[in-house]
Amino acid sequence: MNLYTPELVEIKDIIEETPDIRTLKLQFKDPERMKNFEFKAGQFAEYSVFGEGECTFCIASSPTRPEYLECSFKYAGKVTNAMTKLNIGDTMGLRGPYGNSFPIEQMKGKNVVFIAGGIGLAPVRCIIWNVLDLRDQFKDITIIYGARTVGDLVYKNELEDWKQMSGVKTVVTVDPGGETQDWKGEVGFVPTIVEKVAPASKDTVAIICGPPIMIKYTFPVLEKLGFEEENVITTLENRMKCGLGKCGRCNIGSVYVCKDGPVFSYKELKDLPQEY
Amino acid sequence: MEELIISTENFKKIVKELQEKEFRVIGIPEGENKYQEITVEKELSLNSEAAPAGSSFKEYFFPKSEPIFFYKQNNGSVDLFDPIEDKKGIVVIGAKPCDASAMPIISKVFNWDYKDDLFNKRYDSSLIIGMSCHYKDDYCFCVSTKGSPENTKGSDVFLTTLENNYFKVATITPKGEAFVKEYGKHFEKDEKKHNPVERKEAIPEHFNYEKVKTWLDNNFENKFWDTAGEMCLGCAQCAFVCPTCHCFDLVDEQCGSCEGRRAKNWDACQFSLFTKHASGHNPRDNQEKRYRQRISHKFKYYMDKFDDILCTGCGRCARGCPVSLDILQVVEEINAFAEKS
Amino acid sequence: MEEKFEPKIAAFVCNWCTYTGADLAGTSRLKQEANARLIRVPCTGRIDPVFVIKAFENGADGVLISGCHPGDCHYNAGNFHARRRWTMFKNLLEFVGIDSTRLHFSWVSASEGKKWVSVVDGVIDSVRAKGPFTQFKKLNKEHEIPVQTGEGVSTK
Amino acid sequence: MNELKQICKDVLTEKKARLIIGYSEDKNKKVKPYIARTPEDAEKFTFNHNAVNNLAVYIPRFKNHFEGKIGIVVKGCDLKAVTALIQENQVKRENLFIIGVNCSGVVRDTDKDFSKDNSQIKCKYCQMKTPGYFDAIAEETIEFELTDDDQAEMMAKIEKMTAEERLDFWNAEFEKCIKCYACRQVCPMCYCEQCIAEKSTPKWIDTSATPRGNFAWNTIRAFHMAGRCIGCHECERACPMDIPLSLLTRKMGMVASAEFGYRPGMSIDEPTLIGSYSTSDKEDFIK
Repeated sequence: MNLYTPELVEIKDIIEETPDIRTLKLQFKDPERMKNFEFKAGQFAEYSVFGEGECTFCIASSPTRPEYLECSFKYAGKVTNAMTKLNIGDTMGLRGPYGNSFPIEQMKGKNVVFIAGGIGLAPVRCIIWNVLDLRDQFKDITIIYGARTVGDLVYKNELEDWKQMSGVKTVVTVDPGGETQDWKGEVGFVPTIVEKVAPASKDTVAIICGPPIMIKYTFPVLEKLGFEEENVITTLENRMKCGLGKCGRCNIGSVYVCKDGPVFSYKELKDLPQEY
Repeated sequence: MEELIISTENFKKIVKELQEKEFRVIGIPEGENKYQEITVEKELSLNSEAAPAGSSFKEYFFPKSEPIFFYKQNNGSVDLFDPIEDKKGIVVIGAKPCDASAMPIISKVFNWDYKDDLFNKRYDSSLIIGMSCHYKDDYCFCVSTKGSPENTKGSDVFLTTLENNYFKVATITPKGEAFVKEYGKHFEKDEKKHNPVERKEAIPEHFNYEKVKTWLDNNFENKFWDTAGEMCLGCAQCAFVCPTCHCFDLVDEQCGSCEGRRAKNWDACQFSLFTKHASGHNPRDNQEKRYRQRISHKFKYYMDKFDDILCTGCGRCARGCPVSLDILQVVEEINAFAEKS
Repeated sequence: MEEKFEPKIAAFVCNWCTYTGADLAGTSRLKQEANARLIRVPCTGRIDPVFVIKAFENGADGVLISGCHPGDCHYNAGNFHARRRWTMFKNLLEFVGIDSTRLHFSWVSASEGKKWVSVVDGVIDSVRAKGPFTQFKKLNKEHEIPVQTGEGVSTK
Repeated sequence: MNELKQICKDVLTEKKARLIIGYSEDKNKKVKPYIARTPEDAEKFTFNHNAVNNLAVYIPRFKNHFEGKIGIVVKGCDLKAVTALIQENQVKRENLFIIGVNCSGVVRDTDKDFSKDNSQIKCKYCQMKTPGYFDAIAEETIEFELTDDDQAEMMAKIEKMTAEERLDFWNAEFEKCIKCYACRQVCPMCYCEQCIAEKSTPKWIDTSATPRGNFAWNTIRAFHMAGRCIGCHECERACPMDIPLSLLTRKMGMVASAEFGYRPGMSIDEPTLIGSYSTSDKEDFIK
């Protein structure tokens, strides 16, 4: 056992979110470990498929629901494709939690705006449930989520739950051309919808995650709405291997994304060299 | 502690005793230019005039490929097995200051926050006997990276060359003292007052690392980078022979259909796929950006994070480079820019 | 009785001729040793020399590559390209130390069930005479699970 | 040497090429590849016995059909690599401004001076002291005495070994490999965007520098040089662990010329060996 050896987890449930996105419900094989496994929303873990390798995803479930660990992933590389062949009851490896987390303490007592695009909803979902489980400690909450097409929307049933919740304004959009006949939600790219919803920026924290193009066009919108750069927070997706600051792969300038991130404020991101 | 000296012959006796006590003795044998395990037929030679070896001895602490665990599938579940630990302690004899001083530098990254026990198991139980250096060529610049030909950093025992191949013994760390005490019978007092062998030529100061760092602090977008690494072909020879480069890759390898291992291998930021995402996006998509990363990591990022230069000025990467891309000349150019501004 | 060495043969066979030839040998109940594991590929032109090395890495003692006779190729030129490629690769492997007792090539058409049986038996005998390829299997030593015996490491 | 500089300056001033890949000498007298984009840059060009690099390796990276021609300084042997790249449709002849150089032999060990014992083996067989075709030519050849071919007797020694001895010999050599891929990056014929060694689904060649991974890598690299390697010996020169790599590629060259009478990089429009076939190829080894 050394620091790179993963712990064994078992797949308890598999949810096919979209044709190329899947959510796994994982449980440590050692029930003792399951009880004392603590993590904060925003931290990531290294998921191993033995014989294929490891891949890096945030833990998509909230720390307030410790019975399971969930992770959602898109079929992209070698390990994720191997994960599509796993079924319920199979064994995987998990190493973590690593990295820093969303600043939930400073967010308390403020309004919170969640903006996500496509699979980017996974890293934001853990903080959404975390906030909703401590609902009274926050002012009003807005969730703006967009995907390319209706079929690409992730956590469909949870989106419905959030819509029914009082005190939570949920706006779901699809890119133009992605809507179906009976689609009742918004149609438009996420930045335009954020402009349309125009959440109040006073005393508000915005958490944003999605494809780089969406982030690039949403930051100026938030600036126009009056959000300060420290209050706009994102989680960065960089190539990682060890996840604990040794293998020298995930650096942006002097910062290791796996140790000083993956959660950064927009202000911190602007000081970093533009190499991510 | 009274001045102690030792002759090369006595050192060979120590080597035999060490090997009997299950130590792996690493050194540069007669007529060769590579650190390797000293055996009966490969006699140890302590020649301080020799050029730095082709590659450093980091591979004995941070191997080019080492197993992390072995796995075996059995009907749905997986069993993990630990690799066999190499119980033998490592003793490096005759390490040049530019190689020995690299060990504490990389020990910092392997020991901040999480402890890399694969590295520590070898490094903590090891002993490094450094030796003063009398070599100089156009690629040596240890003096500019907080080092010098008599730098004792990283050595437990340090030998200074005296005439008719005697060595003055200086113990640097408690481990060194324990070693000299344990093998005391091979050391003698310096009655005949051998005088030390002088260096023929001092190594000049090529650049000031503080100025280089300040230039690197705010010149990330400088167009100097478009041509500095232009000729680099993206092989990893410079990183793999370098005593301070420590980046690695974790990769799974199958052996048969249901068994295999996960290995920790050497990797390098010069490779094109080092930072490539599964989505295809690559933050460093050309060789110029990768070469900027190499220089910045050595002369800025590592100082920001660990307050150490990730380079000991041994010049190996420049000597071996297939396209003679000389790190010293690149850093000297940066130093010139820094002095101008 | 000392356990007789049973060679493991990896046979890369082309789907249109040799595979059907082997099928014919089976349907006509021809007696044949079962050491050859057939790997069906669309054409011999698809066989990449890295397959051969992977076969040896995974424990094969011998490799047989067989396909359509020149001119019969379903894709017209697959076996011509393959022939040229094999000439180069056969010589390289011999130069590196895997000689022609372990690497065999043959043309077997869909109607030559008997020839397939004699080719396979010939390969098996040649490899059996040569014995297990322990020299190559030693390359796997760093990938095999070390057995935690008291005195040192002995792989399974 | 100033004749070469003059030619390059004219090419750059008259915009016949947007850049020229050539050799320059640094303050340690080490000759290395260098790119000139303006006539002033061309001042640094040089050529002597130390110009060992095969500059054709930079063509796939700097070629760009839209921005126009690129110039390249070539010795006779380097030109064979350029020809082989043209044969394999990596670059068009009209997109290259070829500045030939009459070569009088290059060193084997760049730290020592050029002499009988310190010259490349390829120079011994060189019939192309003047490059076969070019757009401009510089330098004059000076006759020189050649080293004896110590590789030939090494090849003979290996051929005489039994299969087991050969496998042991090569496994001992491949054991030293540290997978730095200098042999691949320095080779002009290795221009694949993603090398087979970097393919991960499935993992054909292990990335670990273990005996198994090293054997597969070095054997497959040598095979991918079958009928393509023009014998510039850069792979062996670049290898930090001094593995005799050019023995493998030389074997491939010998088999290509013995079996098919084919020599790579000799003429632009000749079809490549592995890319073509003939119905009358020998097949004595096929049962």
